[in-house]
Amino acid sequence: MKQRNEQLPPGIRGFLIRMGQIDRRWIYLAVAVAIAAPMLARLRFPEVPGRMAQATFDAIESIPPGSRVLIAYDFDPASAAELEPMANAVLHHCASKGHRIALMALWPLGKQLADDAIRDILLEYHPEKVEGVDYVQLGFKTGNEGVIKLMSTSIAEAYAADASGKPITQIPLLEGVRTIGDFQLIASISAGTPGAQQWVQYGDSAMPDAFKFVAGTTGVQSSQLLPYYPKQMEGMLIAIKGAAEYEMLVTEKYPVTRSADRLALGRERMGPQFVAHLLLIGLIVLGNVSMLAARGWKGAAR
Amino acid sequence: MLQRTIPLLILSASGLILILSYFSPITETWSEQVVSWFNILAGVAFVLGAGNLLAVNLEKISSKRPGWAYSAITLVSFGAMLVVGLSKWGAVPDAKHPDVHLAGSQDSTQAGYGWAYEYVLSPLTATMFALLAFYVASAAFRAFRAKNFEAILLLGTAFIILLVQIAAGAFLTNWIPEDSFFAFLRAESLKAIVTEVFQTAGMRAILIGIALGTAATSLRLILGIDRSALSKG
Amino acid sequence: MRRRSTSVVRESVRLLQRVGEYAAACVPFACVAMALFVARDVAASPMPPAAENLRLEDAPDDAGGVLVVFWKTPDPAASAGVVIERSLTAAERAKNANELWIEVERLGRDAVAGVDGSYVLKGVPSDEDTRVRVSILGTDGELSEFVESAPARPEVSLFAFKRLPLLLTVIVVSLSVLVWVALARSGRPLKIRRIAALDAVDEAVGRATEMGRAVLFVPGIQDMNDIQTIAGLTILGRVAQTAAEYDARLEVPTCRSIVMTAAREQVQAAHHAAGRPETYAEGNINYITDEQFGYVAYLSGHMMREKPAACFYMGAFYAESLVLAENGNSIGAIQIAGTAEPSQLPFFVAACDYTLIGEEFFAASAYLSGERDQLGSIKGQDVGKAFAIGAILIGTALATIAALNEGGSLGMWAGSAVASMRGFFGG
Amino acid sequence: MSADRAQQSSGAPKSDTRLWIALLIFGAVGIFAGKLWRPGPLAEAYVEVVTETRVLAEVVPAPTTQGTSTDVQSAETVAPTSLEQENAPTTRVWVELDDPRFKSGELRRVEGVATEVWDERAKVDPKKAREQIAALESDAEKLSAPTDPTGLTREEFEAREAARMNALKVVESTRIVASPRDSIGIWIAALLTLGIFSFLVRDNPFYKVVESILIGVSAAYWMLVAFWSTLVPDLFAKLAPDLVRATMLPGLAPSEHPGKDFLLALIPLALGMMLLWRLAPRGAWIAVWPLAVVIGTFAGMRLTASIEADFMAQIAATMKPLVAYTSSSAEGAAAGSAFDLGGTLAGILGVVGVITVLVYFFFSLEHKGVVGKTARVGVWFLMITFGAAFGFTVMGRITLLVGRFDFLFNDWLGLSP
Repeated sequence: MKQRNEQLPPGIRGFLIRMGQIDRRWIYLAVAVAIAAPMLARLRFPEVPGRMAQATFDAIESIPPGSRVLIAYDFDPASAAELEPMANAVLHHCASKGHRIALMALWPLGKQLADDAIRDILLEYHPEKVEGVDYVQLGFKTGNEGVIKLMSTSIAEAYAADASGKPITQIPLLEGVRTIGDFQLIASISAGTPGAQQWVQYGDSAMPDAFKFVAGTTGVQSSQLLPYYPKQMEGMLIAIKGAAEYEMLVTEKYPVTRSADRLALGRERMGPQFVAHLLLIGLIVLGNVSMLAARGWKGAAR
Repeated sequence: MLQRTIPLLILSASGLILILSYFSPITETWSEQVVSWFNILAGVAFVLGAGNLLAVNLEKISSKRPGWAYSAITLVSFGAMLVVGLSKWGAVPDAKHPDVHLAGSQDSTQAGYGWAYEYVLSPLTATMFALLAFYVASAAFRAFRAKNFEAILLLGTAFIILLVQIAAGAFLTNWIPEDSFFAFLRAESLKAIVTEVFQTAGMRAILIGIALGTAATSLRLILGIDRSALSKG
Repeated sequence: MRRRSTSVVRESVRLLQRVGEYAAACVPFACVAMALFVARDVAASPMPPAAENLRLEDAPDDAGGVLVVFWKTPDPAASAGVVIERSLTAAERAKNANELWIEVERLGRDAVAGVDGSYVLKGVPSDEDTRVRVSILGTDGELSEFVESAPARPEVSLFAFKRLPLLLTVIVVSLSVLVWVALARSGRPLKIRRIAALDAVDEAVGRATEMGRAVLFVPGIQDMNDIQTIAGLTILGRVAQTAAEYDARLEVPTCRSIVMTAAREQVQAAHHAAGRPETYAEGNINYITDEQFGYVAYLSGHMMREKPAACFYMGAFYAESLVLAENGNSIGAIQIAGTAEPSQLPFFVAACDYTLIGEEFFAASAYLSGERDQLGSIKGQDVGKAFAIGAILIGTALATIAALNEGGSLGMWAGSAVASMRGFFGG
Repeated sequence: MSADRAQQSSGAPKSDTRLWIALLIFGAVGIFAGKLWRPGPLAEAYVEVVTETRVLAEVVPAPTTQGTSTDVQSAETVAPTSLEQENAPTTRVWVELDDPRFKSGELRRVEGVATEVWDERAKVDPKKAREQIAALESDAEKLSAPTDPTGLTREEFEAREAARMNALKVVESTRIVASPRDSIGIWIAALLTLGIFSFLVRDNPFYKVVESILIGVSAAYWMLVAFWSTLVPDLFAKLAPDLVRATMLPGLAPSEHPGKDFLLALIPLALGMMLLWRLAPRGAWIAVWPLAVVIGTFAGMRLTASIEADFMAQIAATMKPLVAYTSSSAEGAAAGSAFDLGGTLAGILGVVGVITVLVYFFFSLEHKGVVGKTARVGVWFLMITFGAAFGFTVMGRITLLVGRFDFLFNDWLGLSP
């Protein structure tokens, strides 16, 4: 701020140099506007489904209707903004395809989110689904990756009953299900540890070759999980972009007639992403142009 | 002796026991036991933390140092939350044992604790976390300047990833045919190359280094080579 | 009479002959009928072939109580499952004298999908014999005959042989550290390259002293169960010693109660070591809150108000890394960060003046101490890295040979060699 | 306070302050203009209220034990008092008032114990709540009109009337109501959110208040979490199971080895007490002992864990062939495969990356000559790794801010249509 008062060359060069030393609060303001404006204007940009999103879609699509699918809500409200859209889309996709869905959570608050999803997504779009037959909520279990280990030898040891206290032996959906290997697909929507990485590490041994595993992750975590694709992981949805792409694939094949905005969350949240990314790119360019201008000026002055 | 040697001996012994226990099936689960003990210890240690919090803030208030009013706010909110949570004020009774008040659940906003979590703690922490969106922008603006080749690599990669993460990347590169030699320049492939080749390699080496560093630090402590942690001069 | 008798005899014989003839005529029909009957019976209920090669063995590398049942399913296509029963224990027999066997598990199709099947039997008493018997369930629900195993007892293993490679590696790494510590003690010259971030520690503390401002040390947000926190605190010891010598004010807000206790011990020890125990002020080391963002909110505000001249971030950091680094930057502090949290390194690298990356962070406390033993241990770390590079080079070379000469004898040998190497390292 | 103000005014020139205040006013005006454009209540919150009633019942001893339902099985057995030691323990359960087992004689009400009645409130999405309230109102209106008796027999009419009354009862007992305490909560949350954001402009009293609240509430919060989820079930329940069962955890299952549990729980308790000894006037040095135990055990644990999980596993993962072939057919790579340039390059780069970065981490060798050049390549790899990680993280951070704006715009201001 103090440097601003020193003598600067006139014209564009001076302006550029001054821009390079701009008070950071103007940047904050620009970020706020870049995010708030597209939200208020409800800007949406078309998405091109990427390889990962397509692979995830295909994994769920390729197993026959009536297959058993386990969706693990391994996140909490703090990362819900990033992960909830993909969790919603996965749930809707599985239900539309006619899979039988078991929901569970390795994070304590994940159970609440799964409950919300059952109410707002599953029963909203598929009111005909019956608890115990088409879906079951197993709830949260303490023990982190230990739960996965237990479930890979015996689900009954980890979950004696579902979230409402009904013994799992009395749940038609889980008839004949002994280990996680008896599910045709597991999807972990994960925000960290325990999450997708632990599912791969501890669940893999119990999974037969025909078994599929897909994950939805936060952007931060994605680079640690990439090595698992495509061998141990069929597909992966990375951050809100993955959610938006996948959402598009799902709603294209299985459109919904009411409350459609719940399955457009990902794309809606990509609007601010788009503008904010452009802003960041612009800032990097501006910073470098300004630096070059300053360097040239100092060089000339010398 | 009591103050200097014994703690070091305790440290070495417990470290060696834990290392060896991992190799025998009988003692394998000791580490889990230790973790659970640690959690209890951390719970007991809260007495120290709370005591310190009270001491610091009460001192500020009683000596009327600048900003003492804020200390009072901290103490009031601390005390209120503690009382509400310990007494399970407004908790929903447990359906199987409605007569045992402290068995109730206080997670919903009906209970004081749940309300404070939902409307005070959760928005505050989420907003603090969200400040990162601003800081990321200012850090990118300030730090990503092409001062040398290393900096160019850093900002170049970030630039590419920022671009391919939004639809703009696909629009810019979709004209490159998928089967041509330059197909690797398509947004998708660029991202894959950066993450699967460079990032994986870099992360692997970092992880190997961290593992060695962890092992060496542990050894230094267990073998008493580094005694700074426990010995007073 | 005789005639009569003969006629009776003759009649009888003739009758018999007639019967015989009929019978003979019936044989083929009967055969066909029987064949049909048998065929129908077979077609309707093919009793599945019984399990073969039933073995009951102790599970290796465990603390006892576990047996493994192995069997072969002769015809996986015609099998839908398997029933496993075990003999009752003595205690159970005493309670219920009528039963001999108890069903433990009825496995589904997956268990007999291949020829080889296995099942882990848990909670087996180790002081008496246990038998199992196995029956294959046919596709129509028919059970095969039960096959009974030989008795077995679970054994307790004292050593997990599957962890032998790990033990060897731990020994190699430990030995390389120990040998170098011994060499260092014997007076062998030790050369360690400069680590820029560490050279800056003195400079940063010095500058804070000159400016009359505080030094802020943040030991991460994890508790003492994270080795990064412990490493951070040993660095705190060195920083505190420098600060004590320069008489600079050092502030250590902590996120955990136990870390606060440990930090106080550490700083007090540093003041003793610097010969100025009287300048130690416990009040500068405080517990703030366990909440990550509550702690960050405090630090942000505190930094803005107090404007420390030097900020150290040493320990386990998560999302708060950039909040701290940006706030520190905006107040113009010298910032030195060190963490082994890979996901946060980019932010420290981008926004701090110096960053100790991963392993450097762990080497830092040893480097700063300047003691020969500790420098020796850094050399030991290098031996470990050389070991890693060697293993990677050999493994990659073998894998490449295997890929280039696929099917050839050299390739086969290389392939199996790299496979056993991967097996050793647990890949 | 005065010292604070002095710092503020020295921190930034006056003109700046005016500019930011103007911007804030502009923003507030903008928001309220938006509110005029999309009118509706602010900070709307609704809850569905369900009234629960429970009575204490006793299980009537049945001739066979198999007929008991799961609910009864899961209930704990009340231990007999010393006076009735010889008698079989009675199983008592809290059940709903209209539990069918009262009629079938399986359960018997325990006299002299008061009925427990309470409300459970579950939050409902405001948009949905408004729809539901409207639907319920129209249902109630429809049902309030008596059945038209023309063309009906007396029995038919009575049956329909009874059904109508029942339906009306259900409609009337479904309570979706506006919840002021949640509305106030949303207002408070919004103000606190703005308080944190205000720090971006500069440190100010508003932020200081919010920061103080956050520190106080969160410190207490984590202490409560430790108390209820660690100390109670893992320490108190082991030391005094009967007391804990009677007061805090009625569902606590009896331990198989109460004696062993008790002794094992004494260890962390003893360590904790030693740690707390710091506060005692004498012998504060004893607090170092539990620290030694903690540092020692975790150093030992992390040593094996890190070598196994990171050191060995990462080495194994790097052992890959440098050449790659594209296998065109599934059955054999040897026959129908072609040299894959991209894959080969990726393989070579991967190994080169790992080794060069490891060389960078060498502390014995000065970064000069060949080592220096190799280490420099390692730094390049590190920079690309960090740049990529930075780029990937941006998305998540922006999503977080979107989440907060979403709260402000929709939950608080009700700007969503």
